Amino acid sequence: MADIRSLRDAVADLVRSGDTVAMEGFTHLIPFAAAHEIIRQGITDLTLVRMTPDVIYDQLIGAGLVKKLIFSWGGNPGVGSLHRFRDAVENGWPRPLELDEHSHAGMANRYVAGASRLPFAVLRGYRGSDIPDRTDTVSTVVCPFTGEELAAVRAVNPDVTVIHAQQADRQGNVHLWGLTGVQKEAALAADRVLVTVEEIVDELQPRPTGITLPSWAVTAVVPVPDGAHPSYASGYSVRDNDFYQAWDPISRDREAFQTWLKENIHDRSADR
Amino acid sequence: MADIRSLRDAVADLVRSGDTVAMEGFTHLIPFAAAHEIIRQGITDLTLVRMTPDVIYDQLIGAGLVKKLIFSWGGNPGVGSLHRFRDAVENGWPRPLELDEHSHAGMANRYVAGASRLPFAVLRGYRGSDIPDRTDTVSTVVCPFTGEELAAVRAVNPDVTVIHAQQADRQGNVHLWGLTGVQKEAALAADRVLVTVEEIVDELQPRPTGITLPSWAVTAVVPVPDGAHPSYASGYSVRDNDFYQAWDPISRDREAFQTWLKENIHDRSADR
Amino acid sequence: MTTDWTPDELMTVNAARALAGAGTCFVGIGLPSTAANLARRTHNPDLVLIYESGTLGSKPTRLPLSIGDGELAETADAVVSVPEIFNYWLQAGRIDVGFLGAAQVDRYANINTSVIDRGPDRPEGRLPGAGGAPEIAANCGRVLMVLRHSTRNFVRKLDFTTTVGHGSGPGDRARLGLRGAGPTAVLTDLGILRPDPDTAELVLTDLHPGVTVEQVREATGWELTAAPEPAVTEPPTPEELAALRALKAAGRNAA
Amino acid sequence: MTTDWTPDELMTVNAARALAGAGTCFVGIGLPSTAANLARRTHNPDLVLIYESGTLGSKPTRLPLSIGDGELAETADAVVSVPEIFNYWLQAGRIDVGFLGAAQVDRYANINTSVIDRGPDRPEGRLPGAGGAPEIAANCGRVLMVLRHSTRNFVRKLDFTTTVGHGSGPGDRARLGLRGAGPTAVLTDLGILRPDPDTAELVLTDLHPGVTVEQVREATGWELTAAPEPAVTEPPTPEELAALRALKAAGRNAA
Repeated sequence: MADIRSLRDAVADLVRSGDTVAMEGFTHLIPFAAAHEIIRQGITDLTLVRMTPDVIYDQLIGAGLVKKLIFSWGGNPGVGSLHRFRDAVENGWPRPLELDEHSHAGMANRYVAGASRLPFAVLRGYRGSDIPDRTDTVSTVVCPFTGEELAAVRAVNPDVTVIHAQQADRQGNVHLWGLTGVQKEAALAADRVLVTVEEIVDELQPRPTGITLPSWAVTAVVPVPDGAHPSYASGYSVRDNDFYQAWDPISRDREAFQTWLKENIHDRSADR
Repeated sequence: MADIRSLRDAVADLVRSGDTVAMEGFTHLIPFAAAHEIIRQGITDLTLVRMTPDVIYDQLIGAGLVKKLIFSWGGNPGVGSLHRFRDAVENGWPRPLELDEHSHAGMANRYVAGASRLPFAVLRGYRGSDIPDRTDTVSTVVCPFTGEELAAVRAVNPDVTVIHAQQADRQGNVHLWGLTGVQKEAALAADRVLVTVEEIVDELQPRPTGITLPSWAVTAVVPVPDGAHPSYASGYSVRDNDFYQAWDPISRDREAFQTWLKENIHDRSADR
Repeated sequence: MTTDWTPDELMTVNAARALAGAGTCFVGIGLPSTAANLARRTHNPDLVLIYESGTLGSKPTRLPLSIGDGELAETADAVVSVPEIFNYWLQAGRIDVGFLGAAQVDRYANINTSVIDRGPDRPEGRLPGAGGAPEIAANCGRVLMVLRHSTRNFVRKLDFTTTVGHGSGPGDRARLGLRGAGPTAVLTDLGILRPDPDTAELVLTDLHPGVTVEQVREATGWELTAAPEPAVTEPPTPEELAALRALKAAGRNAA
Repeated sequence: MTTDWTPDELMTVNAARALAGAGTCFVGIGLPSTAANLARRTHNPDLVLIYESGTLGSKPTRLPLSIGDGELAETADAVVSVPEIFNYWLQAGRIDVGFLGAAQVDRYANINTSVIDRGPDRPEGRLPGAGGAPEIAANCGRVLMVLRHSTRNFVRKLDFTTTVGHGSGPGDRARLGLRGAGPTAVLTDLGILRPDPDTAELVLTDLHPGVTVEQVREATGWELTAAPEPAVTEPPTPEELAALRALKAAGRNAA
């Protein structure tokens, strides 16, 4: 059963240095507040998993907490590059970043295999691409019925998955709606599941397109209003596109980034 | 794009003798009216696919239209045996019935592979069971990453899938909710998709737990109020448990069944 | 001995009791569903019921006749697709207890629900088939079984192995790569059988009030071993009986 | 020649026109999304837009900045999970047109969006990566590409093959087991390239008004073949321009 906890305690308990951590949310419901708490607590040597690293991982990478990134598209959506990500890959600053790079279809199926507790998933993918040359998590299998060769991707099973949702009830059942991306799979693939929510409600009202994660499939729930900002929570907020655009000059410059980090993360407490 | 048609025309056009036909609905939303129209039209030599054959396939089998059944649990839920199914298997009456028998997990994954247009799916299943000895659609694959051996099931891709839903709009977009079983997979695995609906509405209002099949993934939509009876359509009707119980004595007896078939199917037109 | 309960009620009450401490239960329809719902109504109100029709956390107020009754969905915490329930929830090993019925069971708690051998001159008798059982027994933390006791059901040799319990004895589950402990109790209308920790063979460990070891042996198709001093199960409490009868009455009225 | 449109507008208008007759389009963010939304606002109002964030039939009233903007979900016919969009819809071959951007493209319309070789003394330059492109190009009925024309983008040899267009020439797609026709047009700010039916090599078939073959050759990193008499694309109509500018303004205002 999920405990309802503070962000500080939940992150300290569930996320550990050296962990493989997935923080999912496809543009929508990205768990920024939890990432900021990881930065404040200096939890490091992380292997991060995410289809679209987005600004959230640019921040963690720039903070020097990440040793490896498993991903499929690393840009600032609608804006351009993730400069902290590029600086780490191209220049090893502030530390070298190992990559395990996939296509979206491959990453989605790695989570599906993880949630299904299968060691791999099968897809029509990667054919003719150079991607498999650079990873040991893409291979092939032969269909035992037709003889056709297909791509196989290795399951991903994070130590902990962090997601943001709109609501939980007091028992820790979680409800999210709108674009729900790959969150169900990412959560069910993990050993521990931390969910930040916009609010705790007395009774969940299932919504169209909504998915419910029952309390017994969640480790901890943390109320964090606006915890997805500058991403958004459908029904609660809109995407702060200005922030995504403002991130470009901040992240281009190491000093500007470090100033931003100090002022906006380290000097702010997680007391919400 | 889905055409909105009469039941008679849609069945005549989409379902052909010799076809592989899936009529899905896990207790809920079973497309009985469409099955009855198949019986009236005498469309025969069918290979029927369904996780739980239920009374709907007992009727088609008893009517002599079925040469093969692909399934995973063939009982009258909550009541007992499917006697027409048993009579066909045990005594070849009114014709022999070839079986391809699976577990639920295997059948569900056969549909998933079919919907994904993959030739097979992988699962942890069938280990130690005698089921694989009697079918050529269960095999094994070895994980290229871990060396673990897993079960593989062959994709099922029906010529036509028939389902019943609560609503469609005038463009042929289909919405169903409540227990949605394996209907999405069964529909997307098929070449042609026939959907009977409780009603045509001006605008679909997505419901919690609901799934939408867009018009361009559907071949024909047919308004058939109560077209799932004696099964049910959540929001429109309740399961006619009395009918399921009454079916037991009807189906036990060949003559009683044939009388039922004449009076309730052949002598009634599909003019709704 | 005069009792005011039936053997079936004894069976169901004891099956419900076997869910003490369970968090989540994958429920087969029929006797398992009755027992699991009774457990929710008595000692385990927080028990999470999972049905293969795709419902997580169903809280029906009456006994469902079928596994897909509307109330299972309407009262559930979540409704998911049938592929999802099997892949993400059952196969992933998230369910504590699988609760199964059976047509034939052997001394290692293997199950046949597929076909019956009716002798050389007659065609095989047809049973419903596997349903969810093979993967429920493979992937739950432990498995409970509930069925009526007779030599027709408790057989020396299965005509067909639909679902593996303990295979041919100790170590077989591990060899086959099956998760969990497998069947830990078989609840019947005469008593309770449990696998011997060393041999994995089902042993009579509990008798229902008024039942003798000899009666159970007569109803079992193999040389049933009994514990040296089988326990006697507690009679149903008035609360248990009242809850069971209310559940069944509500189910009938709804039908 | 005085024009009241920009090269980018020419590119986008022609990219939108390339969706004539298309039923369903898997839309990449950025230029492809602008073009696909313009097509819906002009000649193809019934075009079904599919975004990899999981929306089927999105009808946004303004240009989404990102692929997961809320309006894409709110206006969609259906919202599904990301695994589902890739497995059941894209991989299954249900989508008519895949619409992609690119960082580098070669003469066979193969795409690099992963890394740039910056010479022996410098580390590789990092691009965003594959995203959905490899499977979009593999599984759609046909593929359109839209990108600005320069020798930096149109290269003799890719530094990395992220996504296969026509491989190393005719027959390669079939050999690799790729569905569909692959790239059928590359829309740029200078004109349109299409694969030669015999060689699968991209050929300059259309020039935008006022652009010369020589200009295009100078902006292309290989010896570009031009059709004997390249067509000249129709100038944007006032309606097209108005619709495009309204879309872009609405997108900016919403941001």
